[in-house]
Amino acid sequence: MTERIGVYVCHCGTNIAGVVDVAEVSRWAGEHLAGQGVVVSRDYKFMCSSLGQELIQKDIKELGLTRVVVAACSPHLHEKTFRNACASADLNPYLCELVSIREQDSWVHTDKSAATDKAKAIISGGVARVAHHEALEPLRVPIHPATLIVGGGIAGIQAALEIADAGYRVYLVEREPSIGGHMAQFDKTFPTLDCSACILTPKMVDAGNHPNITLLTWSEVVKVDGYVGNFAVTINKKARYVNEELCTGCGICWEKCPWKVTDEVFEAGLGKRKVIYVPFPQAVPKYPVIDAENCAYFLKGTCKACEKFCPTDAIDFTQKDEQITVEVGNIILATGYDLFDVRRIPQYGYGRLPNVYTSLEFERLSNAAGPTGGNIVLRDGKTVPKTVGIVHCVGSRDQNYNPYCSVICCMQSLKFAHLVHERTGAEVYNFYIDMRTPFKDYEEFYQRLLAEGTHFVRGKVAEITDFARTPEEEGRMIIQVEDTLIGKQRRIPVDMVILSAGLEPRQDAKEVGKLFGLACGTAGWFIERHPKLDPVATMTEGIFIAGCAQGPKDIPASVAQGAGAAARVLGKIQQKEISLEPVRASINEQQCSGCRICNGLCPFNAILFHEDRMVSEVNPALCQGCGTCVAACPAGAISGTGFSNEQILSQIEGLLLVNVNGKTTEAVPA
Amino acid sequence: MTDQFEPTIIGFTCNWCSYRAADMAGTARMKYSPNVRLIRLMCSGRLDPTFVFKAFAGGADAVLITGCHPGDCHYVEQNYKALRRYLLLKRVLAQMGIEPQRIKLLWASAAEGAIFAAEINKYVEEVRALGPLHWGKSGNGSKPIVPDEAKESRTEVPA
Amino acid sequence: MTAELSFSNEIINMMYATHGNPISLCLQCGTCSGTCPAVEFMDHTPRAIIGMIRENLKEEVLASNTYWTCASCYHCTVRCPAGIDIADMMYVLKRYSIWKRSYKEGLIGPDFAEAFVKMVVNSGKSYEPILATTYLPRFTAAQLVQEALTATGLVLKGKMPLLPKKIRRLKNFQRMVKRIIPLGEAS
Amino acid sequence: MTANGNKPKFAMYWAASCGGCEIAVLNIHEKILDVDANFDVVFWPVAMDAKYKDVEAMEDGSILLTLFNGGIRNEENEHLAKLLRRKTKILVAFGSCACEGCIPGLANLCPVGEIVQTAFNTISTDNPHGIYPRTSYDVPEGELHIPKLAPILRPLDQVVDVDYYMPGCPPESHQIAAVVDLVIKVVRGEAELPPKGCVIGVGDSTVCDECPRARNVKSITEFKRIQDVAPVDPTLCLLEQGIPCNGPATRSGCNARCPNVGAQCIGCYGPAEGVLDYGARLISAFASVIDAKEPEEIERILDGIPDPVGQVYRFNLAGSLLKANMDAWRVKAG
Amino acid sequence: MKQYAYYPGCSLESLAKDYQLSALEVSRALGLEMREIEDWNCCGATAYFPVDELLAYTLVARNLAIAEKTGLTDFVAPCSACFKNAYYTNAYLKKDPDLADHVNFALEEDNLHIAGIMNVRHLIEVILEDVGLEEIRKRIAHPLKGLRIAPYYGCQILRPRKDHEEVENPRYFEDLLSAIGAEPLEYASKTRCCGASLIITNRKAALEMVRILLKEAIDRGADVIATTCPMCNVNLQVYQSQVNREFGTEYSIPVMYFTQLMGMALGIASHRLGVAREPVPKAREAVTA
Ligand SMILES: Cc1cc2nc3c(=O)[nH]c(=O)nc-3n(C[C@H](O)[C@H](O)[C@H](O)COP(=O)(O)OP(=O)(O)OC[C@H]3O[C@@H](n4cnc5c(N)ncnc54)[C@H](O)[C@@H]3O)c2cc1C
Ligand SMILES: Cc1cc2nc3c(=O)[nH]c(=O)nc-3n(C[C@H](O)[C@H](O)[C@H](O)COP(=O)(O)OP(=O)(O)OC[C@H]3O[C@@H](n4cnc5c(N)ncnc54)[C@H](O)[C@@H]3O)c2cc1C
Ligand code: SF4
Ligand code: SF4
Ligand code: SF4
Ligand code: SF4
Ligand code: SF4
Ligand code: SF4
Ligand code: SF4
Ligand code: SF4
Repeated sequence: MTERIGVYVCHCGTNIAGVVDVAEVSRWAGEHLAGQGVVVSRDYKFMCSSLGQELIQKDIKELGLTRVVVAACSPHLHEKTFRNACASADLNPYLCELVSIREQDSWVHTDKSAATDKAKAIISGGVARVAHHEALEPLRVPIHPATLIVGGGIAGIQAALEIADAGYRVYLVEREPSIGGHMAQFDKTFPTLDCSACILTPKMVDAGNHPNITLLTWSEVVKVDGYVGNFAVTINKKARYVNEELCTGCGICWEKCPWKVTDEVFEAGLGKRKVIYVPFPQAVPKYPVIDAENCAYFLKGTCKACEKFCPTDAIDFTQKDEQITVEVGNIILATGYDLFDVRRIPQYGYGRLPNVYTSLEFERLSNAAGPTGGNIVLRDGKTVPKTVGIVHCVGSRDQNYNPYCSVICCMQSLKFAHLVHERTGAEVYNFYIDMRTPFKDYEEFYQRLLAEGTHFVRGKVAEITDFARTPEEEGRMIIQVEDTLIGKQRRIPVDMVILSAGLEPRQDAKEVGKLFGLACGTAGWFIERHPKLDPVATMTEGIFIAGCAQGPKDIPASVAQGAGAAARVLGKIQQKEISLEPVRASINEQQCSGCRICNGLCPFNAILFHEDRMVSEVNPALCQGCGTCVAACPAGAISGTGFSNEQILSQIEGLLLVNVNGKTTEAVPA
Repeated sequence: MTDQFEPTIIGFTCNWCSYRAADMAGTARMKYSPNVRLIRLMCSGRLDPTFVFKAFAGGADAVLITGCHPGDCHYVEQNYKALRRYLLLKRVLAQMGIEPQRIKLLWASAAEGAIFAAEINKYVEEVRALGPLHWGKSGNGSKPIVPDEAKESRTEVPA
Repeated sequence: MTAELSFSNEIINMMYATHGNPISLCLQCGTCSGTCPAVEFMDHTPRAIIGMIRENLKEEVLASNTYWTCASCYHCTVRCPAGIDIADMMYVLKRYSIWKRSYKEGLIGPDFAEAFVKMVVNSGKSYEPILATTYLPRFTAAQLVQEALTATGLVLKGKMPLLPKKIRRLKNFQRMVKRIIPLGEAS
Repeated sequence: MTANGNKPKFAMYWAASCGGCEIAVLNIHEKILDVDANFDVVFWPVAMDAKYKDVEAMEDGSILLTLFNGGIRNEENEHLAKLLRRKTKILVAFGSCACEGCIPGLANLCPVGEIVQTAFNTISTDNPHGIYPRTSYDVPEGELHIPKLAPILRPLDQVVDVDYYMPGCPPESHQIAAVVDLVIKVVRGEAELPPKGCVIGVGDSTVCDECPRARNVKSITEFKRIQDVAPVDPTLCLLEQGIPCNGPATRSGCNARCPNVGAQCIGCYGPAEGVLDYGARLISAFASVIDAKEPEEIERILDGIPDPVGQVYRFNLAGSLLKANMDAWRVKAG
Repeated sequence: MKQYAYYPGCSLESLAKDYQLSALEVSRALGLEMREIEDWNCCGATAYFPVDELLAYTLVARNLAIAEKTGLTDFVAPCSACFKNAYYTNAYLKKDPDLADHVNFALEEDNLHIAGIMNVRHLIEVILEDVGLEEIRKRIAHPLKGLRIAPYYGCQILRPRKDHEEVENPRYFEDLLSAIGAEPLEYASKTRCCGASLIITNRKAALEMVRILLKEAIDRGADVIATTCPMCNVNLQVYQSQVNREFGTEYSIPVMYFTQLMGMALGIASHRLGVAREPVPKAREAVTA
């Protein structure tokens, strides 16, 4: 054995030493693994402390260690620590192996002798493995300074402005004709009741005018190639049928367009818009789009009123979808949320009982720029409700629909209660399960509502019906609920019901995730790298998430995440290049037969095939090191650094050196 | 305790989900049987059937393969590739007389420490019930292997 | 390990087919009680009963008429956001109360259920007039008259046959029942 | 064949194998004359009369080259393997059987008793008295012995140290000729021997490398036996047509003989360089091209490979990591 | 003619003879052959479960096991309570081998064994799915024009099946009624419990539950309430007088089985549907008009 291996067994205070006999383990390793190259084996109270690290560094220098095995906690915790310790003693950091005898041993077992034996086995595996480690260099790739942001809601806008202000190019891709997202639909925002448009519009305008921001609205990403630092993104710019160079946004076209359709997106189905339209007056950019599916010209071949009246000849019915490709170094996804479809709960009567509204419908109803000019009236357009019921948690916190809490519904329902009260003087009932007002000034807002005399009924609404049992119920809707604080079923007649529908992942979140190599959790939101400590990064290098795409949240949190994601991206851009874990696959061309079995296996398209030489090759920058192709190559032509066959096979051998009864084994037929 | 057969099980975990599930079981101090030794791979897709053969040949009584839930793979969908291999491997092992229960594929997300621990306990019990595998190593050497006399020559060759 | 089971665990253990029903997950949201068509006639709402079980208030639960007032309509079950089969739990309470012979005074439900099962065990089929005689004595005079009127009305309309039916392989059937419950109790 | 004391000595032995390898050596045509011209053939039971005791009498290490073909199935095979090892300088495991067990190695799937049962007592066997062999038997001339069967068949290197391997079932004549040429050159001092333990007479990639068939990214929704594919596309990779071809995992050197003539490679040249377990490679490879996500669907596709061990270990079972079937060991255990 | 293992259940032999008559007539007319299984026993309605869960499953399983022996694939019950019991017993036994073992141990006494292979269905499902609205429309001789019907589903046909497309707002009964030419009403209480299982044990509660159902049907102007279950039917019909007495109302609305209504529309003579004795003037008018 040519390697000189040092073994370091950590006590971790009593975390390990309380269960594993660390002194015995260390003695055993020094004695029994000497044949494998172990020249020194020590135990120490806290290996990760600076003294512990110095111990290793001293041995590397004085004993000429060529490999280091640290038996301590999970590599996810301290692998970097010990690698760095080795590096500063001039030992290649990748020649160090951290094996876990805490998370996988002392913390999960009680039988001390079994745990001690297991520690021996784990160390023996590590020693056998480390002998096959190679000295590696981290991969360094340059970072393209431009950034792609998908989704122009408040989270995406915030991120775009932060990065653009720092002096870097941003491509902001938005699927709808205008940026703004859901926030643009609101009248007031909780808890301060700021006018949504007043605080959002300036940001939208900034984003629209910023020299570093390229706005691509009415567009969608169709393809993502490349890897962190070097993405090539293909974007489909849908035909607008309006020449953006010529259009001045004067508005004559939509004034003259003779056709109206229901606006299902921005007006949530409550209002109408023209066929050529901007979704709302403050839209950014200001150019309209023609909704070709409803346009008389596209359907019947006649009309062209818009074209006739346009003073700048900006209408262009011959426009086609256009595909453009941009190069970026990082990507932020801020695609937001969809509203839960309240029809899935038929007992709440939406669609059957006319005066049941969704929360977004109510936002439009109460919006001064909305279809009723901000008048809160029933569907007949005139009757002002006398009693209004607001139902919390619709589709949320419910195993039948979405088990999670949608975070914003309580506050949003309080906001509604206030608006109704203020504008109509109606009696308001809020039906809630738990009142959740966890952030700054939120509880104060709740107290304000209590003071306003809002009725709060603690109970999840069972059903809403128009069948009156008593004369006072006649002609109204009845909300049937248990008032759990009183312990009685109640039937409360109301004129209007608002369903505070939960937030859901975008319908297409899975496909979008796939496009970018992101996974969605069980509820469907994009998965962050760490739920607490890294909420805006993802498992895919160079791809970040912000806002409700990551999970339900309110505007302040969306803004904070947008800014946070921007800071992460700026950090990367500043580094100019990025070092990647050198866990990569590579193909020995000599051995590769060109069978092409590996070609279809790589989810990152890292394997290319050279038709001329009939061999395959791995692009190390695209490869993420999963090792699937390594395991698949029938010719054994692919090897994977960090997790080579030799490393793993010898680790198996090492682990099996000590069996569960603590005996050194030699398997033979009985 | 001393009479009870203690199986040795080699477990393979992926770096992102199941290894983190093991970490989480540790952090939460959940207790489980000490019979499983884990090897960290980057992905369940890295699992080469050779590793499984090696483990059995080296004296393991069972092999546990773990990975992210279908749809949750850190590498998008490599766990499906692991699943395909696993199913074929299982058929080959069965033909070689290794009970199908001696190899198991388990999906565990990073959050499922409790499930991970419970599944290990369950699996150790299952393997314990099967008894030792005792795969022979002696085919390697030149130790003479004598044929089984008892099964031989039941009838005499008539002269 | 021989520590006595708590009341809530006893109840959970008795939910055989629904595998224990996750009653510990109840949010106390009241959807069940808000839904229940019989709730007015219950002295505690279904939600409250669940809360009481969880807190092991055995006497109070058994003394409540709630579970014998449940009509087994399963409306609460399909709506419960926590996936609890409340109707099934009500059945468990009924079984528990019959088993312990502990239920609220004056309830007809327990006797009726037992009479019903007895009849089925004896004949393999159910038959309304026979049942009537087992519970009639508990009725007030007014109810009795009403019942008689209804019954005779039915017979007059030809809806109610005068003789009960029996299944053919009654002996096998009864032995089958015996394998489930030693008959002493049921008939 | 003339004995000539000065020429290096050559031996060839045939253990548990079909004999094809011997024919293959004779099949090298005029090259066989080179063998005769350059070597003194001292032991080659199939070609000349020779007695074991003559070999036993030779000085250790006196034979330069022994081509040993066949696996070790019984006591006699084992005795000869050890004997020839002692007497030989360069011991070559010749042909798939000696290298990795080959078809006789598939018998490792059954315990010995079952093999004997099958050989002496199946419907097609005429054995009315139910007679089974015995290892020793008294006849008037004395006691007769037949060699005892081992519980499993072992490739040569599991019994003795092997210098070189030459796979193939049998090895291709052009490869044999090349090796013979090489040894002659070495004898003449014109070339060096390759490092010990090498596989000789082969290519450095796999059969696909030599296969002329066109190939694409593979994704398969059904595995079929070749006879069930009609018509087989003559120019397209067979695996892409759903035919489990072992070419991707099999060492090159045969010029892709089988796929060239329209049949799938069945793997006689054994694993590629550095591969520990041939079957494992094929399991991975076949599973990798399956296009399905649902377990039921995957299972359905796998049903198209009705005999997985036969498919992935036809030539290599005895040389695989697990070497045998559990039952074969169990005979020993119980 | 497609064949079905038919399980009438106790009520159809006594209280709900009219349902039995009309169900069989209509099935025949639509080309569905209902083959009554031999020697079946009571399914237990809602009254076994309060006594013994295992016994309840066993009694239901006996009927299913008998049906399995016929070689037919579909077990059809016209009574919603029977249907619900059979449906869940079948499902639970399939899911829980331990439970199945227990039950089969008892079934041995009657030389039976349940494998859980029957497809348990309610009669109305069979008619809707296997015949189809299109075909029904074609066969209607006397569309029930102008007849305003409150479709009452009740509970056991819908619940606790969570996988059912629309447990809360089913529409199939309405579709069927439209297909036979009638006018189905928006009947909010259509899935609300009628209290049948309480009618003996808690009369007061049950009558209140009946009252609510009658009130809505009458308020909405129904000519008749249609049912799919003998329990509901008897409860809503027979106890109307008691409701009136208890609450001082004057309700009088006919309650009919969906099969009776279908039968009339198909042109089957009223007496063969058990309708003759029922006063449903509006219905008869509709047919004869
Ligand atoms: C009724 C209601 C009232 C609310 N009131 C308040 C309030 O008063 N105060 C408060 O703090 N919060 C409130 N919220 C929450 C608030 O809406 C969110 O916190 C916030 O809008 C999230 O912003 P976002 O940018 O993450 O997502 P979004 O606003 O959803 O924006 C996402 C954007 O991405 C675009 N997009 C999506 N997919 C793609 C794609 N594939 N390609 C290109 N573009 C795409 C969308 O078109 C959209 O413009 C309320 C929510 C609701 C439902
Ligand atoms: C009992 C408890 C349990 C909790 N558990 C959780 C949990 O499980 N999960 C979770 O997500 N959150 C939890 N939290 C909340 C969590 O603690 C906070 O969200 C988080 O610690 C906030 O971090 P911070 O950096 O903002 O503030 P801090 O942790 O308070 O750090 C502020 C630092 O600034 C230093 N400092 C203060 N003033 C000065 C000054 N003038 N000059 C220099 N230094 C100064 C302080 O010494 C301190 O080190 C818990 C909170 C409590 C009280
Ligand atoms: S398209 Fe023409 S009419 Fe319409 S907004 Fe632009 S400039 Fe005005
Ligand atoms: S052509 Fe289309 S968009 Fe233009 S005015 Fe007519 S309908 Fe409107
Ligand atoms: S699987 Fe291996 S041999 Fe086949 S093309 Fe890929 S690298 Fe080459
Ligand atoms: S190791 Fe994984 S990521 Fe890298 S090339 Fe192979 S399959 Fe692709
Ligand atoms: S509906 Fe479910 S969660 Fe809500 S109170 Fe009832 S049992 Fe509890
Ligand atoms: S099942 Fe019982 S408790 Fe539940 S809603 Fe129906 S009557 Fe009420
Ligand atoms: S798999 Fe077979 S047919 Fe295909 S290229 Fe390889 S050797 Fe040729
Ligand atoms: S193609 Fe395969 S089976 Fe055929 S000779 Fe070559 S290696 Fe042997």
